[in-house]
Amino acid sequence: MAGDLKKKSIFAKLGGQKFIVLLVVIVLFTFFSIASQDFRKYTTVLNIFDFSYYIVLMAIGVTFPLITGGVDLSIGTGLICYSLAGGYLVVHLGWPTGLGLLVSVLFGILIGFANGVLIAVMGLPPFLATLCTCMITRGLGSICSKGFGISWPTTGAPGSWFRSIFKMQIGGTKIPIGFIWILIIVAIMAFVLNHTKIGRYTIAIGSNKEAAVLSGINVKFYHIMAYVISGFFAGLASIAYAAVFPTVQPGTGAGFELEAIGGAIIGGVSATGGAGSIEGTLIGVFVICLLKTGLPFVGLQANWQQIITGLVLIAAVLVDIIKKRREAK
Amino acid sequence: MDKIKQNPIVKKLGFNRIVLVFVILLMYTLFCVATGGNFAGLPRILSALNYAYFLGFLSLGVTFVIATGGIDFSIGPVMFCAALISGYSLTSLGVPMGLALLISVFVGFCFGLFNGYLVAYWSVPPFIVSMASMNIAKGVASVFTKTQSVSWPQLAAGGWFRQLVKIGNFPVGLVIFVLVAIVCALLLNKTKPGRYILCLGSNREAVRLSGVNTKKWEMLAYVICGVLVGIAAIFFVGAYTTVQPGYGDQYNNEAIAGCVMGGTSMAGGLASISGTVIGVFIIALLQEGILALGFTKDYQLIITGIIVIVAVYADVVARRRKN
Amino acid sequence: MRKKVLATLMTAAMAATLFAGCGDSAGTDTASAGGDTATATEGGSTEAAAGDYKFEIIVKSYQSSYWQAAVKGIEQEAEAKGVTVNCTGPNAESDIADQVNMLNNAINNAPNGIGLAACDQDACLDALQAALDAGIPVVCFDSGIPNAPAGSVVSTVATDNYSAGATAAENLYPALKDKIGNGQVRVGEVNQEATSESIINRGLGFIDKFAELAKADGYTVAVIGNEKYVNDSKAETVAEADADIVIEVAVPAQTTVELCATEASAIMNKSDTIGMFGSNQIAAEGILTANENLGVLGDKILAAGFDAGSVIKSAVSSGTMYGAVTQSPLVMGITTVDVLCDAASGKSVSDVPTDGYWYNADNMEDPEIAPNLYD
Amino acid sequence: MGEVILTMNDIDKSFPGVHALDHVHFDVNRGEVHALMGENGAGKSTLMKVLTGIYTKDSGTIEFEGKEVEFHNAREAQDAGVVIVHQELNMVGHLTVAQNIFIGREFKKGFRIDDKKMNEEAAKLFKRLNIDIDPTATMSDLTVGKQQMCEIAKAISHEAKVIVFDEPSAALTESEIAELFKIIRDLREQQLGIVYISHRMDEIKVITDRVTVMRDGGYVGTLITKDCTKDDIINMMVGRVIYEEPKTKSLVPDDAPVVLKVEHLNAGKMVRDVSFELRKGEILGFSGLMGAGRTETARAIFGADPKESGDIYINGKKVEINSPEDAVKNGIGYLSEDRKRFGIVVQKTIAENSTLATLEKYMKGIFINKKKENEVTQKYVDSLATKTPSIDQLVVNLSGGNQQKVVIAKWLVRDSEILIFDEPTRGIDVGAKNEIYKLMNRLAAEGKSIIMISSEMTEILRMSDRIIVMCEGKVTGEIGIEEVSQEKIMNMATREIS
Repeated sequence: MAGDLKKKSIFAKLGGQKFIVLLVVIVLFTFFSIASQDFRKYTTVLNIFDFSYYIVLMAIGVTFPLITGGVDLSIGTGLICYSLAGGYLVVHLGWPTGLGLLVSVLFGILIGFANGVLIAVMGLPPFLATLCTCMITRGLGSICSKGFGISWPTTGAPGSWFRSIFKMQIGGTKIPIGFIWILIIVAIMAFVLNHTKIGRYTIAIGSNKEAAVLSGINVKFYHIMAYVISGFFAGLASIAYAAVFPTVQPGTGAGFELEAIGGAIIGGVSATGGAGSIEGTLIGVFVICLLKTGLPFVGLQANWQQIITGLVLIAAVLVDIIKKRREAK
Repeated sequence: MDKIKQNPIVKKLGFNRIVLVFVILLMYTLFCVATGGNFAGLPRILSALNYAYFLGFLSLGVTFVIATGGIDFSIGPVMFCAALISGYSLTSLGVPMGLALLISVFVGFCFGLFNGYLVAYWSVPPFIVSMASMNIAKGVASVFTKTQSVSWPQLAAGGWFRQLVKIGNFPVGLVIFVLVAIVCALLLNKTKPGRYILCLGSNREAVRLSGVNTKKWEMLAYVICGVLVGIAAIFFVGAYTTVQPGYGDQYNNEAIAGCVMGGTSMAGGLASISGTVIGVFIIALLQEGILALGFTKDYQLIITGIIVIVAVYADVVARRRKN
Repeated sequence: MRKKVLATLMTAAMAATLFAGCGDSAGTDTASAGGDTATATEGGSTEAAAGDYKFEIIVKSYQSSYWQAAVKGIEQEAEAKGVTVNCTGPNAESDIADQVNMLNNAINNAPNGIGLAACDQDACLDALQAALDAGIPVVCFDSGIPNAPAGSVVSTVATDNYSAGATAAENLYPALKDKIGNGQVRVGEVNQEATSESIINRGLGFIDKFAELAKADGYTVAVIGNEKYVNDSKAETVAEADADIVIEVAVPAQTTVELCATEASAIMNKSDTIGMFGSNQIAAEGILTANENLGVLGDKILAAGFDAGSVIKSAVSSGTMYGAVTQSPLVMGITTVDVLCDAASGKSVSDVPTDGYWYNADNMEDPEIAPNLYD
Repeated sequence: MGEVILTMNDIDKSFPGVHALDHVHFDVNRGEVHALMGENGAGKSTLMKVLTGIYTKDSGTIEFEGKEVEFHNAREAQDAGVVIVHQELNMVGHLTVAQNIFIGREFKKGFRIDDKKMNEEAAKLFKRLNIDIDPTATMSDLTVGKQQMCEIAKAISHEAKVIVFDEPSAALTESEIAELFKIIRDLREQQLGIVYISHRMDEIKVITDRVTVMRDGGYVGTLITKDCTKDDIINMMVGRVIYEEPKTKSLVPDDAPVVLKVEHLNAGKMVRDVSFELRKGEILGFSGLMGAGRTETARAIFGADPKESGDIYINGKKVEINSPEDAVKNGIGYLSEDRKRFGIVVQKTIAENSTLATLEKYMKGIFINKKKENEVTQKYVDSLATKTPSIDQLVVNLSGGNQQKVVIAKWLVRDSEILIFDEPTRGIDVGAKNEIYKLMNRLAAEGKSIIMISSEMTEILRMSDRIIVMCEGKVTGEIGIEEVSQEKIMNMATREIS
């Protein structure tokens, strides 16, 4: 009996949905490379990486609330809000860059904590609570910067060292070291998810909250932690955003969270909670980023990208649902 | 307090709704005092109503969806999509006005059908369907209009549909809105679809095991929502003329807020159309008042967010006490 | 049940205290404390001395530093003239409905005049009629409203965007001339949207002028990409395959810098691209963002921008960006207030065109240019 | 038998509308297995939940190892050494067996959870308990019985001084029960205090030292097991309640036609080749262990879950049932085991619930005919003697028995000929139980045909005309009421299927 259970299909061994999605990424990349000669360039890869950092970071963070069976919709407008707040201090009040970045991250953690309290302690439905903080951060961002767009110090200007966190120029070539950081962060967070209490209890809450309570786990604390992680990563993402783009505009950011959540779900995070992986999320986000960067190369206007992203998301969830229905039989 | 609540008249009208109406009056008085009397007067009210119409139809629509225990935050973008496709047909493809209005409702209907089908027949979680159809609505609208904004014609230039909003200073829109709200209330409380929608929101499995085709009725809730969103689009352009592709999400939150504030439970099963109507008026008044006090929209977003949190928390606490 | 009611009451009380609190503190965007409410109830009282004037100014948004400079000009001049101005604006240039509400609100505040930079030229028409009925003069700045009810807009203070766009083409074309003629070349244009009059005109001005100059040299031109621009362009075009020069117009799905950057990089990655034009601050910054990785600007591709701001300025001075057109938002702001004062005191006013200046690394320090290069 | 380790004195607990525990006394000694018995709803589980801090008591004291204690949550109780094996499985399906066993007290190496050590420890634990389960298997892949064994292993792995088993055997096969008893005896040797909650009289006699009986939330008395007979215990449990006379023979006429015939029904793992017949006016009992596939069979017949193959005949005519809608059209009604989840719409009124399956009959044009709806609701409230102040009462405010009557009314309004009662008296107080029994007999006498799924042996033995026993998704036996005995049923229910 015990022996039977060890027999997993080759498919499952390779990582299940993650594996398919990885194939999708490869297929997409190959397709774009064949379809457009301009796509096959080192600079394109650089671009894909550059534009993916903030989404990947948000997605890694939001994976935790998603696994608890919740969601965090406040990360998109939150990212802009944190970046505006930190940037305002640096640009207009002359704070050192490092301190500004720290404020961005702390702001993220604070909002994440607020989300956690609203959901875990006060019992609000996650998407509604975070919808409210989404509105609130959108307003706060504009107020922080007095409504003005903020240009963090540009490359070369004093205090612009943070821009080279994600991209270093060695000789004439630019090295996307940000991707190395991302890989390290993915490794760390995968470890956190699979081998630490925080991760273990995040899964337990999403899979069977009642059982977690009865096992004597401080469910409220770990539930809050899931949102704090999400907020923390939104804070990190705000740094990545500021480092890649010249200007942060208030009133934007709505929609970023959808790319992050979409990426996580495409990467195999169960839409109903309990299951998911950080590696999967990373791969899932790359599906979205590839589409976003690649479609203009094959002559499709930007608007098609939105339609295709929407359809891909539905397809990913349907595959999951159909698979589950088959298994149930 | 309990005594007041037991009063038959109060019971009939609903205690919460009475409180909410008082909140509106209180807010109005506060705004009038804070702006030195500047707030009183017809123009402000008309301006607030402009905002209340389209938001109201969105809220009415999403009330049906929330009653099933679901959620739809594609309503804003879908409203824009409906206004863009119909508006583009009108201004660039030469479709007559009447047909354009129908197209708007039809676009809403299609998205409702799409959302409802995926939620009801494929059990795709509503928030994912919302996310997807939000993207699709934005994309379809910009593909259709070639990424241009669309301005609907003025009254003088053949835009007779504007008379649906107001004739002179008479708020026709208010009459239509109230009539539609009454139809919605009857639909929700007095007919079979409404009964099933409310019951399945409360306990889907129990209703299904009573031999009711829950999928059909759940989908219907999304379709009703879609149609109302299509109508909302007409009132949006009636008041604000121009829509731009790629946007609309900012109205989701306010529409859902209006609905929740009015006492519709996010857990499903409990919904109040009159509550939604009052909730919408509170939001419209709030946005007008914040402007009149010289503040930016940002403060309105924050206050609305906080109010929704408080309203939902009150609902959560009330339910906890019941169980 | 009682708790629910209590919570509802709390909500009301909380909202009330918030307003009360707000009442004390000056609004973030109010230039001078708006303590004294205008006494005029119907229209602007023409007898009032300049010091008593109260104007409502509505900008498109605060997102780019262009508007920051304009607001600075307005506030400076208001202080100098001793008038009260109240500046507001929606969160983003796309929040058309919010701006209409703000305009209605401004009319209801019965100021002596309204300064308006309209996000959309059609959406404000009703409100302008209301302003006319209330006898409040409206001065449009930055963007005009061509179909405004007669008499409502007393003056338009704006750059001729079409010719400003053309200016960019006039300066960019000669620099690219050497590269044209040896097979097909591509010139990209990034417009943040296809909605507002000013952006559309800039884009079209550039396309038309560029095509005109090319034609004068005997080259054929094709315009591809966003259909709005392709269809509205007056340039004589040929099929894409036959053209010497392809002008490709890209419009992102939303007016955000990262989407502008994605669009820009797709064009700049093409091997035959020789020139780029970004028709406002966000689009120009998008081009610069894309170049962070591509590193093609200044050498393989020459780019022209629009507006200033620290990012574009440093790119122009370093030669990364070939040059840019700046308007003079500061002057525009000052002029707007002047015109408003004149209009409020009953003087007759007319349209005031403001200038667009071409600037590059060489002339940035010129006394004529430097004041218009805001951060 | 050692000294007293745990005493619960004068425990009182009320829920809205229910006096769940009425000044109950209970104690356990070291090295003792103490049975806690009572009918469903007698308050056994509630008492244990009060003990482990899941519920807060209204009054009374708990003394543990000579000191007064009050646990605020399961963790505190665990840490003190009081552990409960819950009746409902409380497993995190997405985690592995070992991860589940050590959840909340993982072995750690720095920040890292030491899964390797947890697997080893779990393997050791299983070896000691002589259970064959792979610690690295994912929990949701195991059978219900195996999951139950994990739950037990988890409880034992705590440094427990008192272990509460809440109906541990409900899902276990005979050999698993034997293993369980061995484990329990071991624990008793180690001087632990053990509380054993069960329905099965035989088990009580075999494994326990003392028996405490509860009834209607009150304490009835405590007996020494070896000094008392089964009947003593039953009398204490049943008390004042006079049940319907147990059936001694089938009341179905010999010529009664077959109304429902199921042939070779297959649906998932839990329904394998099920065939049976139901005759007019018959009460057909379905017996078996927890997880034997009875509910699944009922749901498959009713169209609530998809079925793979099999034919259903109603009154001799083959019917297609693919959804509850089809089933209801064919005159089948289903009363679920989980009333709150599947039976009633709690936040709605009695009237709204009563007409849920028949709304189209109560329409006037497009509007619901409220008057007609109220009339029919009132009719069934009267005839079923549902206790309620008015028919506009929300169902959530009714007691369990009256809620059940509302569900029955729903099907009677529909005029269903075939009724499936799945655990009809679960969570219903003893008095109301008898009313439900009476009602079922009345319905059968009126010619309705009833399938009754029940885990309560007494219920099966008293009510059925004929009994079908299931095990692991298969029908393993069919007995008439005349020749039935508890042993026979248990034999069939625990038959190992190879």
